[in-house]
Amino acid sequence: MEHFALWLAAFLTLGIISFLYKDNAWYKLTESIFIGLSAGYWMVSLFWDNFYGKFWVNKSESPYLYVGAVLGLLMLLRLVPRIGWISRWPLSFIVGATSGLWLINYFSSNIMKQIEATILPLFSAQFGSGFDAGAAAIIGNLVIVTGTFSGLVYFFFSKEHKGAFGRTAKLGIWIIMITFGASFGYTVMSRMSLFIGRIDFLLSDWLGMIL
Amino acid sequence: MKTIGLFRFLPALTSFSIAFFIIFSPALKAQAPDDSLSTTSPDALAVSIAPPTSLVVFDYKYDDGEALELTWVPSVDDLPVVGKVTGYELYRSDNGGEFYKITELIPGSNNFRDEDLSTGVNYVYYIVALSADARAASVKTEAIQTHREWLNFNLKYLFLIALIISASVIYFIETARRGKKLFVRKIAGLEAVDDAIGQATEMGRSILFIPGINDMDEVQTLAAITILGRVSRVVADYDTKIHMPVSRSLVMTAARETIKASYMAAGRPDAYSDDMVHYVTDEQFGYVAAVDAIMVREKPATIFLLGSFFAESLILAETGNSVGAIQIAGTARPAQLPFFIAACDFTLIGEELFAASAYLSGEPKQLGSLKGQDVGKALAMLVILIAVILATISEIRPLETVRYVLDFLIQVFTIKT
Amino acid sequence: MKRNVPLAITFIVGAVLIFSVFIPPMENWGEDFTLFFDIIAVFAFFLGGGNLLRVHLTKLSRRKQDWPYSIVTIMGFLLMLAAGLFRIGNPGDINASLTEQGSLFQTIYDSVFVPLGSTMYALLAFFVASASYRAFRAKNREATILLVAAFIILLGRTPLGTIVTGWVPESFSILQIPNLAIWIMNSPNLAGQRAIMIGIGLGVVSMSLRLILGIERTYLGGDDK
Amino acid sequence: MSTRAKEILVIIMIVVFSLVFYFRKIAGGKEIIFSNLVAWVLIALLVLSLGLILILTIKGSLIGRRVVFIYVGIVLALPLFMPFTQKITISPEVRSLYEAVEKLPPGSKVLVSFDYDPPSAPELQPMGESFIRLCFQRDFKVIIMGLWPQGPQQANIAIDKILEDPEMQARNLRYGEDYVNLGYQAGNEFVIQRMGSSFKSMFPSDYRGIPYDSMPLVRNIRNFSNIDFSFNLSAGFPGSVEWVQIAVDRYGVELGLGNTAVQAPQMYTYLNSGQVVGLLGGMNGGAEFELLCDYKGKATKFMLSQSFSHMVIIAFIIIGNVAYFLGGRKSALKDK
Repeated sequence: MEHFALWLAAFLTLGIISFLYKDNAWYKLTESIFIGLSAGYWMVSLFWDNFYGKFWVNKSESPYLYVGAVLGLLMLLRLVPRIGWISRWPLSFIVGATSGLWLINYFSSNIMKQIEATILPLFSAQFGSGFDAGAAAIIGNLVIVTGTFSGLVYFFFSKEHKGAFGRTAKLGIWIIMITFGASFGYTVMSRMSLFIGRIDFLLSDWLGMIL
Repeated sequence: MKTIGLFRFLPALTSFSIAFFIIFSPALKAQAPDDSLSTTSPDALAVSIAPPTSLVVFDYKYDDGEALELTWVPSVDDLPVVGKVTGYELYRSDNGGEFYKITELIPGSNNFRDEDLSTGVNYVYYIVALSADARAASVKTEAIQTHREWLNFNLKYLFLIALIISASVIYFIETARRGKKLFVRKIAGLEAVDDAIGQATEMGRSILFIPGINDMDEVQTLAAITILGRVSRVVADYDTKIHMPVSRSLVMTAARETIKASYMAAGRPDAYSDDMVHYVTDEQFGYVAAVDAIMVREKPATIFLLGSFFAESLILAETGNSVGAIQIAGTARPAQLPFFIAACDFTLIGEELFAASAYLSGEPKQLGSLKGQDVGKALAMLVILIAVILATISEIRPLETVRYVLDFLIQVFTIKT
Repeated sequence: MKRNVPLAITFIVGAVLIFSVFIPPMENWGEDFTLFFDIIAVFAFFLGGGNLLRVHLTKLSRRKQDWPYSIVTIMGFLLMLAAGLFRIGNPGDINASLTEQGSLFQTIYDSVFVPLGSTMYALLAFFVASASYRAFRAKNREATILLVAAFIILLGRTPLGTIVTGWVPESFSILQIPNLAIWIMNSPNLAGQRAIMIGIGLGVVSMSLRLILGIERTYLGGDDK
Repeated sequence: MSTRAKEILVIIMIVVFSLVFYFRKIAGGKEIIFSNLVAWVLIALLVLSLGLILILTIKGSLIGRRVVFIYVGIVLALPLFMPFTQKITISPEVRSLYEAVEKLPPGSKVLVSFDYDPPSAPELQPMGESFIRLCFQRDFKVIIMGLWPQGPQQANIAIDKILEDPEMQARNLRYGEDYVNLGYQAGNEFVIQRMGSSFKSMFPSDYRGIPYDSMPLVRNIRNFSNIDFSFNLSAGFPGSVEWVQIAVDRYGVELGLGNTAVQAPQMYTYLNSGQVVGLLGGMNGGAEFELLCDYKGKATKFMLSQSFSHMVIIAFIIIGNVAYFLGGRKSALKDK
């Protein structure tokens, strides 16, 4: 059994990797296994965690949960062509609730908090002296403030990017490009270690070529 | 085009909220814990550690009458690292009943918020300091009840600023609806949509639309669905094939509804089929495995990757790139944007994703909302500018008025919980 | 009826949830919504799972290209349902924990899901490389900036970075590549992130308002009154 | 030979190859290490072939993405067989961690928290192995726990690996006396908080169900005041930040950290303020620590792969730019 599990895992691992060469029968088989099993897995989890765990167990204690169940049943009316349009009701419920809920959430976490964090002094005695500490901190704060400012200018929709405004917007997109370049370069290492982990499985756990 | 009736509620809604705010504004001042009820006296028992003192209980402000706040001065034997106190136990009695332990606390703690209480019950507390071999109890507090508030004044600035920005969005929607022309700059990724679909039509290949891997309770998915509405309208006009594998059942339902609507609006309801949208699996990488395969097998001419993406962003975008498709991507997840920038032809960065459907619709009132957003940006920039200048001044020369204004600004943008 | 009722539902639910944040007796309504949502999602899965079966059964019955793989998918789906819903292959009975060690459900998860998921994830190592090769080219000023930032960070993470700028004196240590990489992460990178995040916040506010007010209603079917 | 035939040949080769090595493993075959000569020849070939690609690119023929893939695969796998290790300079934060552990007297009780799951294992597992190994070498008592469900499993993998070593077997380490694995406890940072008053309240039994009080090692350990040193391996939340804020700031625990490369930069503030005694960041950190412990573990090996892959990516970026500038800056640079 242990041998079988090891070979199965290796078979599936190589099947996925083979996609890098091209789409092939091995990958198709692996993919079909993955889709079938995972869809089943999620259905089971949804049923036990959400329907049983959140609704069935608590329904007598919190009768308002029936609202959710009724909306869910209305969703199934799609299967009846003549009154299928009723399924738009739960849909519009979800759209309304998602919009309402996230409006304030994003407002506080993305707007208020970020503005608060950008209120920085451009100079402070605490920065220390010397080029390495003092200047780096002053330049750092200056970059954060002007970068955030010009980045916002870039996102302006209702004003053409011309003249001084256009130049600020240009600075903004440069700052954003530095952000993207930096985050990209930063993640390379962890992506590489992901595959090192798989190689380690194949060469060490499976074939015992390395320790 | 006539607007719907609901829209007329708006002015009323706005004035209602303002009135709400003004009427209750006297309560703004009543923030101090004015109903503190107890004082202290040294504990009578002789023990090897000193008890906590000054235990005070007061109603937690702005809740549904569910919480009380307790503060105390820790035992004098409670010192970091060398202190004798190993922790605290907090006891409570409900309506004169027996005292029971409600929580254990770590050394150095001096406050606790007792939650899940009910209104109309008298609560009494005391706290015990623990050491390895001794206990020392504080005096009991006097009985207190929780109080229910109807408005949360901790969030008054959040409310005010949200109101200003929402009002500006609505104002510009109204202005545009009345026919005032508003300028909106070009967004490259969206200008390309028509061409990209056109090219797919010419080549006789399909369009792949991936709405992210989150469900309908994520705003980015909503944004993707609204964009789908515009894209599928063009698709219906051009009679191109659209293919949309999804990873959530609800997204499948919403997407079908959306595409169907577009085909109807284009006057070709018969050309629509439910098979355009199909469910694959909820599992993140299982879905990715399937979509990658679809890209390679179908070789779509155009791929839209719009919505909420995680690590799969680059797997999908690179595979799409390798089959030579024109890719238009967009997400509001900053960590994934670099990968789209690297592998796609056009990328909608954050805010542009949410603006896309308004932009593509070309309807004045939709475009008006974009102008409203800009007011928000201008406001944010103004605040940053003023506050940074003030912060710098007060670092160089501590002036009281500057400090005062700065503290106020910081307070406005700090959200209390 | 077909259009106005949904619009009204969206408006009322959205507006109520916005205001509930400010009204303590209603502050938990948002959480209740997520409960409703979870329950609706279960019902919706009958549509999704049903669709999956339908797609593959059609493929099978019409002997479309690659139809044998559809058998695998359908079998896998049914196997998981049997193991999960009816607890087949679980050492305990129907009441035993689903994820109990040694149960068929958990065994499949450990020996099939984990290698599949982590290998798919690990493909990123290759795609990161091919994307860097193709995209990091100094095509224009923006691309050059992107390239330089990525290059410095990459160098800062290899021994090469230390060697290249090791000669820079300590008082200018910020110019040594590993330190410069940290500075880029903490300053310009942060600024860009903030601008993007504030923009996203405003975008969400504006789009949510359009949806709640019924200006944006492409998701609701057309004009079939 | 047709493509089809070649493909079948490759698959047959893979099957034969894997069968051969699998039976070799079962028969007790040892690890494979190239000789110095072979390794240098391979590196030379690698560099030469990259140079060739550069020349080809200059001449105007671009390489496709599959070539890039092959290079990534090769540079990630080959270094694992190479006899030499990368020259590693030890950074101060790694040295200070090692020195803090060195100072502890034999018999010290060390708490190790495994707060990560398998995807982060390539980076963190080697750290866990070398740290626990060092503890055993110095006769410390090791108490293992996890704030992530899969953490304690990773710890068991590490312990099994360590105990394979004859040197460690000779020490005759006993479960319950020399080391214990308390298992996983749900509750994130609150677990640490409650452990401040009582370990037992959070871990009434170990991961196998052995009661806390029946294990001689922990029987007398009440809370953090009985612990001499703590080490936390973390890949996110809950993890290092929570350990610093609660265990260090409130209970004065002496703490060392092992972090993924992505998370490590955020920890420098704690290092500078002295809240943590040392930090191992990413594979570099793990490799540096292995060097100090005089133990050639996986981090040292993986490190070589890591650096090779970065170099190759940098090389391909350069090749890409050469292609772009020499190709008359044509925009049509799509592969295939």
